[in-house]
Amino acid sequence: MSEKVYNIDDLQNINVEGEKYIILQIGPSHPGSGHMRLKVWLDGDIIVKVDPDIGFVHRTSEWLSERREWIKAVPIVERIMLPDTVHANLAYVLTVEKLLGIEPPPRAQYLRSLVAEINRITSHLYGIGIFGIFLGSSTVYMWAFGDREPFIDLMEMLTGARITTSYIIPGGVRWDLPNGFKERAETVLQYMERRLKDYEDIWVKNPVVQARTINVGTLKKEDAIRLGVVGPNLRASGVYYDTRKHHPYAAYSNLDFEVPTMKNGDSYDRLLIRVEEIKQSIKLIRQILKDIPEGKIIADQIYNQLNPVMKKNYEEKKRVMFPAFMIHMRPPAGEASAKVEAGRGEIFFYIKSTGDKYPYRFRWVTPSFRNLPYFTHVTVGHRLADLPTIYGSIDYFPPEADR
Amino acid sequence: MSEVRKPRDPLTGHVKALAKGFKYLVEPNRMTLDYPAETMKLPPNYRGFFTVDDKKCIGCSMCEMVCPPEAITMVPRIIGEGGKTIPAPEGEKEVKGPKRTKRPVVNWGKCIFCYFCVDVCPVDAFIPTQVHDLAFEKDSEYRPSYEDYLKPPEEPYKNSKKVISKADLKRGVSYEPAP
Amino acid sequence: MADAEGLIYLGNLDDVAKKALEFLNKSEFIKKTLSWGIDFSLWPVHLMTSCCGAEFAAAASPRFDLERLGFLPFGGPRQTNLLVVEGTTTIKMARVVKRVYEQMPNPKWVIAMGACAMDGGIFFNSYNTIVAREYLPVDAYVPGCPPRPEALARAVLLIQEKIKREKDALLGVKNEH
Amino acid sequence: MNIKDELSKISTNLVIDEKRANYKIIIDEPSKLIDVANSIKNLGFDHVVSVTGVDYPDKIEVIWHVSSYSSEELKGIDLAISMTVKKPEPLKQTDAQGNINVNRPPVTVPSLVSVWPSGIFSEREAFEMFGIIFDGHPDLRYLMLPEDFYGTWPLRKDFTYQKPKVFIE
Repeated sequence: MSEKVYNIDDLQNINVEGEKYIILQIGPSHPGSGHMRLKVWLDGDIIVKVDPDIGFVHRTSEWLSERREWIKAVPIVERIMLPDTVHANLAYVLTVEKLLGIEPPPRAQYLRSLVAEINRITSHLYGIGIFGIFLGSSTVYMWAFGDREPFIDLMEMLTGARITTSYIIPGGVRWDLPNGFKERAETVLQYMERRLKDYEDIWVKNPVVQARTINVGTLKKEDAIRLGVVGPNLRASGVYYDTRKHHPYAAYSNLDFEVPTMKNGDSYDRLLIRVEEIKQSIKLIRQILKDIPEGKIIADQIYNQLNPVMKKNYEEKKRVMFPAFMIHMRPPAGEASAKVEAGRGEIFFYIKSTGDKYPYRFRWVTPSFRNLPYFTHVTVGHRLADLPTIYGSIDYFPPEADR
Repeated sequence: MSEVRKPRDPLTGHVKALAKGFKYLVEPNRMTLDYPAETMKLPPNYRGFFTVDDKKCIGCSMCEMVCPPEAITMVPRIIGEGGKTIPAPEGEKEVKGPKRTKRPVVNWGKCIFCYFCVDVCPVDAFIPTQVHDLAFEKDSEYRPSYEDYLKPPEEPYKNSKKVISKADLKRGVSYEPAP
Repeated sequence: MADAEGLIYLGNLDDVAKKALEFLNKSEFIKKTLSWGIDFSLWPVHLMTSCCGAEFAAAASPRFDLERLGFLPFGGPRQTNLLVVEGTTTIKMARVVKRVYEQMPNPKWVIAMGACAMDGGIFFNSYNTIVAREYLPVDAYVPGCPPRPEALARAVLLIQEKIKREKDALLGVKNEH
Repeated sequence: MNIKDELSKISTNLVIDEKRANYKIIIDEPSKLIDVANSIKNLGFDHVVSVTGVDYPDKIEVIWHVSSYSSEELKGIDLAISMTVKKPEPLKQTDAQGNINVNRPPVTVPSLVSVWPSGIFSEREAFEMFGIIFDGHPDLRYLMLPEDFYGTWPLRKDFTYQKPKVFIE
């Protein structure tokens, strides 16, 4: 920690003009920085100020979605949040369903939760693997990315794509559970539970990791609330808030799960909370596969519009095809907002419709964007060598923040 | 939950980590797919390259309308006198005079494999395949003409061993020969 | 003495080097060895331009393990010879990509990975994106959004074939015939 | 605590959409904004989720979505604070080549960063996308777009774009 005390609270007012600080530009071509640039002011090797320069992956998703038919925004929001595709898809569809006034049937709700939880595990493993790279441990990267594959295989079996699933549509989902899914999922879950014990020895409780992460990048509870950070990072700071509990969507109101919280809010806690959430997701997947009700996977309003060829396909292959309604969807005028807990935190959608074939205003906020204060506030006072630790521990995904 | 956070003392911590590493050195869980020598046969609903059934298609343009990246363009297809764009398929020989209709062509340089077009087709005319590993050397190659598009996509490594992936309790993913 | 002065090009080392290079370049053995060496050491620069980087990472992970093909992501552009444009490049990013490409030593290759890098994909009409072909000479295109890691492996194999095919051009001096 | 009563005490312009669980406070006078925001904060809404604008032909609506982490009762509620400002007339200029350049002036609203520091990046984004100048924002700069986009305000409805001709020097 630095000898000089820097006032974290009004960081933006720090005058760096006249002082003799080293200015270091990290990124965007840098193995650690991903697709963003960090402008760091250094006093010796103590970080005085960090100015994140984002926007290298700003792909104008809001602008594009306001100029396309409603259904075409589903792939767009997925591509923005690549490790959390299902959640982005779900959040958008929930908002559109609120505008349309459609309620999906219970089986579809459970399927949505199922895919979301599988996706959450892959997302956390992705985060843990990248954190490993940041700390210089390629073993963990190899482990986490390898263990992501059985779950991606499950997603592929159910939805037909590795990552960009486009699985959830207004009114329901596109495919039903295939044969043999439950047995395969059980095998994968048992495998993951066994591996999590190995992770503990080689990574989570490794003294090197503990030495590099404990008391690094601490964000206290009141600061976390004030800065409005989201997701596992918020819960690592001790705030009990999870959108699945407080804004229940899909099947989460019928499911029994815990929301793990930590106390200290440092990098080590942010690592632990991801491991704990993987355990909770494993529990949830078991529960969903046990409780999943029989029935339709698409709302009646959509089902009735299918033509005979599509209905035959639905009965034989359990595959929902799109009626012409999907292209010409015009939700009634009004505004709606929805929140979904993705792997990295809370997605917020606000959509305004004027009853036209395009959304009038399409606004969404992604978790990584709301975690930006970590760079400006938490890094201050640490040594430069701690910056990768903090960056890796908040699981920041730049394309998601830039939208 | 805070009982998880108990710093381990360095000696046992290092020993345990090294022991675990040694365990995986002796008994590795290998999940590598030896790619060009063995290729994966993907599940039947996998969204790979696709082609269209010329006889089933009615030229309604629904796929063009739903395509999010606007990768599908409808090209004219003329049968009969004058038009030579497409040779008339069998069973349509009795057509007199030019018969104009439209057919979809996909630009692989824009396609995102969401299969909205396949699902919106009212006559289910698209033929999905599980071909997933194509790459092109020139930018003209991935914009096929309608005649080229009608041919089903060719797998690059036809003679390789076909495997399917399987969940494995010990290794996570294992492979077995495709049926 | 006078004869010797005629034989040795004193003070004209550039000429000697050029002649030696031309001699080496004509030798079939050298060319084969060189292309064989390069095609199994295609090191991509560790530059993520967009979300296809997630599948790029999966391609380097144990399941697909492109290190088998000599594909090892590396940090500094000076040590690499392959640039993978992973998905969309925004205008802000393209300037960086171009600079990184210029820093890489010759010979170098470019893979345009994903629909966005090929013809724009789903972001084709955005005001802030640009396709790879407009600012870089692309050697292989990989369709998909994102492409499967196998498809990236296929592109690497394509580039290996290309290196073997165009082994004459590897030393930077073209052969006359 | 009855949230509806508490909110209607703060402002009379409270719109509630029961079906979609939307709460929206409409502010008619810019001078009241900070006072209302402070009383909302004292109620327990402690962070900003999103700051954005909605562009209409003659006006811009600025919306702050706020929510709560600390109060157990308010965790499930999203509150929108909306303020509408009139857009100034766009200035048309004809340059030497005869091209008509439309200069679209920005609008000004008070900033709420002093109340909710969590809105600092969102307000910068709203500034570059809509041309909303947040009066009192400590660091109002471009966030995502390159500086040469200045003055175009991409998310306004009259934004037209041309692919840049000269791209890399």
